[in-house]
Amino acid sequence: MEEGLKIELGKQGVFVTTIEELYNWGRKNSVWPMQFGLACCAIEMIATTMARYDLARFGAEVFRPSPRQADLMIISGTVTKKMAPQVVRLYNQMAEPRYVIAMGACAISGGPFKQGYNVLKGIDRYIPVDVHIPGCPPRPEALLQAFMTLQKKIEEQPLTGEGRPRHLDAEAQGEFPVPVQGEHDLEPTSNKLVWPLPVVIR
Amino acid sequence: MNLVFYVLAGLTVLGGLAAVLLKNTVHCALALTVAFAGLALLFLELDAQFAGFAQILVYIGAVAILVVFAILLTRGSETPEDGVFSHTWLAGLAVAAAVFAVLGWAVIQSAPALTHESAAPVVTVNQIGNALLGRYVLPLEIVALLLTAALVGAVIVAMHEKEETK
Amino acid sequence: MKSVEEIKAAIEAAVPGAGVEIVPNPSPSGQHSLRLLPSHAVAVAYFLRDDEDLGLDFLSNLTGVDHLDKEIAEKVKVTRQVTKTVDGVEQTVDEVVEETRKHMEPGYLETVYHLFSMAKKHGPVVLRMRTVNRTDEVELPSVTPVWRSAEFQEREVFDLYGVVFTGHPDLRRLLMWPEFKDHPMRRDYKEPDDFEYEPTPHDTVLARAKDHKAAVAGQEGTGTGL
Amino acid sequence: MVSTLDQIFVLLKHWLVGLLPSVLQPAAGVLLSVVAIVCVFPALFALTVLLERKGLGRMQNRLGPNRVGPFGILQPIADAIKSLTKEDIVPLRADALIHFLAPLVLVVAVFLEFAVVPMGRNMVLVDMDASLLFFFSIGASTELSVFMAGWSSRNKYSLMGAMRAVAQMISYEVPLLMSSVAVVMITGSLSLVKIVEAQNQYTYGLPHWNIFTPWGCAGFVMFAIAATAETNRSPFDLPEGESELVAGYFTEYSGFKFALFFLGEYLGMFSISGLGTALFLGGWSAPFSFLWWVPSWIWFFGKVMLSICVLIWVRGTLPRLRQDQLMNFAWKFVLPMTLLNLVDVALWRFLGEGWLRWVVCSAVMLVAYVAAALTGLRRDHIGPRSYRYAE
Amino acid sequence: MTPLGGYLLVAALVFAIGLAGALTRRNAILVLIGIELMLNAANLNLIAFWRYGPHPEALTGMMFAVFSIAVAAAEAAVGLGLVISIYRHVHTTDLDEMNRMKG
Amino acid sequence: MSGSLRDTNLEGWNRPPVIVPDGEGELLEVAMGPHHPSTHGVFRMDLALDGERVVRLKPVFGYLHRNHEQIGETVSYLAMMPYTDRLDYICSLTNNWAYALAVEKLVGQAVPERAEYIRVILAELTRIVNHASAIGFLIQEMGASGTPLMYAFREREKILDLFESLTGSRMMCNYMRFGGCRVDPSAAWLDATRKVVAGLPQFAHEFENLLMSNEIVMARCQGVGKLRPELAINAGVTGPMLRASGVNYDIRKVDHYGVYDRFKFRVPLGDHGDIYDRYMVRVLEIHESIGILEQALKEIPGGPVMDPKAKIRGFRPKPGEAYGRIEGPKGELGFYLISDGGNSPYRFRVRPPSLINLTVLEDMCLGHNVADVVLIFGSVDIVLGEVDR
Amino acid sequence: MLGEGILKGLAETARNAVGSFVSKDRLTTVEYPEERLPLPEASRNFPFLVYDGTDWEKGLRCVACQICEKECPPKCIYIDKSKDKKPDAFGRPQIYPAKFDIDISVCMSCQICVEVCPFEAIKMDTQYELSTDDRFGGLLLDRKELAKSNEYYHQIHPTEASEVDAKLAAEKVKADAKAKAAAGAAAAKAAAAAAAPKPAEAAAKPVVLADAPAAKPQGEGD
Repeated sequence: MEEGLKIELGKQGVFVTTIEELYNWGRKNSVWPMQFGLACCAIEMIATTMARYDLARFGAEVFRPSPRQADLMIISGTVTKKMAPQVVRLYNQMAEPRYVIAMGACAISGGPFKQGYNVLKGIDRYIPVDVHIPGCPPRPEALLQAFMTLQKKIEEQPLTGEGRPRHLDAEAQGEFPVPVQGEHDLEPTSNKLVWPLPVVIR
Repeated sequence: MNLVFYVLAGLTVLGGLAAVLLKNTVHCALALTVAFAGLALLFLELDAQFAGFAQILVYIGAVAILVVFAILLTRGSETPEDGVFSHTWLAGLAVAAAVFAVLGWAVIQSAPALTHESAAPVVTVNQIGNALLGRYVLPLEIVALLLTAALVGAVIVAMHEKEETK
Repeated sequence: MKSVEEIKAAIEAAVPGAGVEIVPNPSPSGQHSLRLLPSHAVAVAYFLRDDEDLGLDFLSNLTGVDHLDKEIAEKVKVTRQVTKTVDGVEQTVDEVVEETRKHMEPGYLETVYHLFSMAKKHGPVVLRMRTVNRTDEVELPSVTPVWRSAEFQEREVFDLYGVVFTGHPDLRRLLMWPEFKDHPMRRDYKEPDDFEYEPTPHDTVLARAKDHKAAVAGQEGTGTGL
Repeated sequence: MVSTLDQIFVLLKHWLVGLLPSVLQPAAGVLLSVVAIVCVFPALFALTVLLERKGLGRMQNRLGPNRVGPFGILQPIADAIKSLTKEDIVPLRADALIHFLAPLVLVVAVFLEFAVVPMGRNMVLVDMDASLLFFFSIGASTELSVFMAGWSSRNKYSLMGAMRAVAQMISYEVPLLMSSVAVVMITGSLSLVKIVEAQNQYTYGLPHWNIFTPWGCAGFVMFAIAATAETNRSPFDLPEGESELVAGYFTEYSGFKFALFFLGEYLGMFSISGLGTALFLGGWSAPFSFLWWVPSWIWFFGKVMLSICVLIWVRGTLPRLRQDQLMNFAWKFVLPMTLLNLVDVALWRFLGEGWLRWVVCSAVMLVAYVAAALTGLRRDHIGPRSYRYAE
Repeated sequence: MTPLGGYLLVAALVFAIGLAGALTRRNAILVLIGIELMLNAANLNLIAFWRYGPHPEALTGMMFAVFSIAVAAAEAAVGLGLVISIYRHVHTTDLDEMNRMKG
Repeated sequence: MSGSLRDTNLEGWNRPPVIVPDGEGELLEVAMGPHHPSTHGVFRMDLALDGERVVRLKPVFGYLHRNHEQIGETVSYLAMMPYTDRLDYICSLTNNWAYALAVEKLVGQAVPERAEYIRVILAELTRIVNHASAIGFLIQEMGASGTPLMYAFREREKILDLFESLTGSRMMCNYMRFGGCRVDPSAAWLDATRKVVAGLPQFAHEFENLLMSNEIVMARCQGVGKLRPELAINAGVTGPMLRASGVNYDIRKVDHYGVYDRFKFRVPLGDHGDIYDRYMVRVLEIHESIGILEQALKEIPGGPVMDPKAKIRGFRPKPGEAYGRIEGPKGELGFYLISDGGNSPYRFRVRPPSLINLTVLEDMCLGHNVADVVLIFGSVDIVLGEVDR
Repeated sequence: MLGEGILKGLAETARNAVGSFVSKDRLTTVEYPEERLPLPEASRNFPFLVYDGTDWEKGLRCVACQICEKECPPKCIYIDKSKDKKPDAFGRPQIYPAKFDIDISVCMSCQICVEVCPFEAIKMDTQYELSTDDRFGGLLLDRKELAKSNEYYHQIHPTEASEVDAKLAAEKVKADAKAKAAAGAAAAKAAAAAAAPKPAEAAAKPVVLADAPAAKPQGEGD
């Protein structure tokens, strides 16, 4: 629908919307996070849901403990190599549409602990991440801002054609291979489909 | 004899059949509840409101749940490898068929003698209550005694078990 | 609180042949430690726990330390007989020469115990034990039967250092997954190659990147992006 | 005018039905009422969820949802859109048919319960003689759906949640029934319509609600406890106790099936609150005779929402009990008290009018309560403690 | 066919199904299920005879059915309790095996 | 302390006898975690259940093993300070203190008086934060839909504001240095702290009203998860958990570290060692901490906050070793350092109270319900960052 | 009595629920995107580079001494030293960072780089709204993104910035005096001895002096 016509109709008291907008509005405003904390950032995540910051204002306080009913996985903290298969498995168990926020340095890149032998250098090696929040730990406001970034991202997603969400793309990967804990390291060390070797800057 | 009757009768019979034929015991128990529900609806169809609701309350609300619990407690939901029917199943089936044949023959034979439609009796709960504590007070007391005995028996069985495990 | 020397004497009196050695600690903390022989360690531990005066009922900390094989170069004065031409005559003369000698001192794994007393409120008494080497003879007696608090800490030392505690009731890996083969806290542990890309590379990372590149090139025959 | 307002829905229905040929009229009447129930209560569900989230927020010093639409009132709609369009996962090992049927059975059964609840003067779908029995018999079958959900998921947490739920619902059904029987004993009818009408009388402008009698008050407390347990609400929310069993019997449910469970749970809350309202709180009758002009359905829905608010309040405050404590509480405290309550009702009935019955009946229940509570606490060695200090 | 005949036939069928189940199944609980079906068939008969009998206002058949339901509940409870307690001893609900073990 | 060690038989594994009714086949094996709503992060318990009764419980660690000790051996002494923040991420300041104390012991560094007072103030504030949120989480696990936790976090935010305005960060303070503290608190900060401390008793009162005499809390907590004092000592249990079992051992009193011997405070002790005692000991410790804070804020002297002779960069202790410990909110937090003269420790070891307190988890849980396991686990009060390091 | 504690608890939550409508103490929510809590002055999140004057490239205080790179615990700073010297904000020729990257996806906000920087060149920013869906582009900050003006520094940490300014001014005065003295000495020398070294070198000397601390820790770092 044309924007102009829509505004015109809106002026006359007729509100027009498309299925796409309604759908995106619905899923944007009802993002239920999974009750899932990993490390330090989990405390700030909890603080975000608490009285002062109140994630509930965005309709997102319904922390579901079961991945089946959750829409958003906030990876709040260090993902170790021992934990990584479980995280991927949990992500696989979530129902589409599902989103991932990598909260904090550790979740994005391994952060301060990335030189360690048991730390995964960023969860996006195995699963696709929608929003990254830098910080160690990010302030609750930063998480709120990331949440709004995610909402904006959802809102702007077209439902058809290029750039449509993964769950509407029949060819997209639905289940992500779970890494195996090997004798020395995780096997494979990354999921090449999600994490192609980045273009080298230097 | 109307459509409702046929539907309910079909539901009941199919539920009963499923309850005795299905492999998975939990499915059997759930099919049994379908048969119970069908029967309860047949009771309602027969204007026996109180009996119908009592049927749902007791059979679906209690007996079916008990059966399900018993199945879970005994791990009976696992299907044995060597079949679910006993080796004397043929004899059993024969007996059942014979019984049905006799009963069916008797019903069909006596069909002309059976009474036809009569006006639906109006039975209020009040009447049932009065009857229970009036004319049927003795059976009521006996049933109460029986239920108490069953209760005490069940408790004793459970307590006995507990002591043994200790 | 008794001094380390007194404790040593008490142990030797109670457990004959305990062979306790005092390891001095030069730091200002002054926490000197006692080195036990693994063969008598459990008996000594029981003594320390149950002795009236010591009553070290609380094993606070138990940890492992890895000492690598060390190449020790020491300068030794050696007298050698050198044939020299002295005054035109060949003579055998004793000469004192300074010479650097290198020898390998075998490494060992060490466990350190910090004991306190809750009843008497004193401590710490520091104990240590050594394995014979770092490879095959890495067994030490477990003190878990004496102090339960050693249970997880010994498992941790087993996991990260590879010290095998004999007498531990449930010696499994504590932190790493069971399939893991290495002992990552050993000083010669080499991390597996999971290098992908680092935006802010540093010396160690650059070295790893180089190794990774070589490995990948060797595997696939083609260089990757880096 | 006042009575028109009171009967506005009834009149509306009659007018609509009257437009149809007379053959279709009875069926259309029922259909219309069913449609009304199916529309009104889910809307109330949406409102309640929002109310609960905002109410809990207020109790916890925060605002609660307020961004979606003015004051966040569109939040439930967004949740509904999301839930209905979300992917529906059936676990690979699950029993697909039963997994699918379980939420349907629950919602259908719960909707059936509304058929007999009088929501206003002349506003009841079926005014049958044994409506209370109907209510309980339908309520009993919700247990089955819970079991089906837990069993078919093939998940240990689900199964444990289902077992807990069924055991709890069976245990609390007995006191629920018993406490209702007290009302039946006084009214002499199982019909909820008659029960409400019996309470719609006033002395000195004060209503004859059952809760304003000693036995009714005790009965109501027991009923409220049992009803909370029956609907799996805090502090009896063990079957879905998320700190232990992740999400209980619906752990494996996603998408619209989960939404149905959610709906079924809240509808169960409405229906049982409606029942409690009809039994003890005078149903649709006004609390004071001078308020007679307020439409009856307002009173009914007001009372239901009030009890929902209390449930939310309790949820925001109390931790939950343990399974065995829950069962002990049901069998050793609530059930004996309801049985005693029956005796109390009989006493009330036979002591006749006058002050004596007030004194005697109150004393009986009070003494019993104190004795039961004290022995219970002493038996389990539970009580406040004092602590010593070391300098 | 008269309505009563129809009900009686259904009852006979359900009774036969229950009997067949009780006689052919190996699982003790399923045998109990068969017995429950038979009891219910009897109840249907009672109600049908009451409804189409000469004196429906006397409530006899209905009362009988109600009592039967109550008794059946007790029977189910005790029966299942016994099955469970036997299960605890012999670890099976299979009647054939129970027979073999004698004990 | 009741009874001596010799009276009780503690040789190895004398756990309560496990009755497995009819062989192992009856047991339901449940792996609780690593993703489970009430495992405080990524902890796993492998349970064997008979019905709902626990007959075996094996904790599985390592899901948050971030190689703390290895990092400690590669980075410099100063660079390790921010890492200690992330050990027990609820109480970063006590971790800072413990590490600073160990290093100060290693090099014989003195700390100015004012810095000691600031350390006490910050440590006691941290203790209040920790205890309040521990109780909040415990009640949360009991199923109270978060209200007590919200109240605890409401107070925590006030204290975190103080931390942030002093140290710059809400959680990861990185504040203490070897020989003092990084910045000097202003008078305004001290005033703000006094104000917050003055409001704390009211919070504690509200918290108690909400929970202390609640019948459900009592029924759930009393008599559940009992821990005998002998076992507690032998298993190295420390902190409020030990004191709840009736053992009078508070490192603040035993070691007299910092300036704790200048303050008057008492050590609350429990008699039963069950969940309720652990919970109440924490509540009472909040009161004692408020008392210490009031005294410390009144008596705080002026002066520098950093020893002027202390080195920040190029810090290379002489060879040697030291074990320093403090009474952390969770128990004895110790750091063991071996220096070989380099600029990073040769061996860096954290003595994690959370991990060692979990030694007795199985003993406390056997014979109880799954629901109790959750509570017992919650009453231990662990933080996974410290357990797995 | 059974139920008393429960009622007490209910009363407490009711007090809070009612209170949340009347008192600010009981309704602590700050509605974030519209209203924000003022950040305390000491607040820190990620480092930035201070520049003096208006031209960020010219005014960077950083002289690429690489101390922060060495001291950074998680090693998230990457510096390439320039080969040449460019005049800084005060016109003195200075080595500058040809490349200065901070990977904020690794940075742990510990402030150690600030503490060790001898030139007051790197400071902590308070900006926290940095979330992005771009893993590398958004989280790897380069020189340009890191450079913030001294005015900005004054805005976020006023007290600290004024202290730093005062300190720098004092140092500058000292350095100028030294330079003048050196120049004077050089001039005197030049006057005394006819063959003099190139004056430009002498003028550059104070800068080298200021650079001196950089040389020391570099050796220490490894």
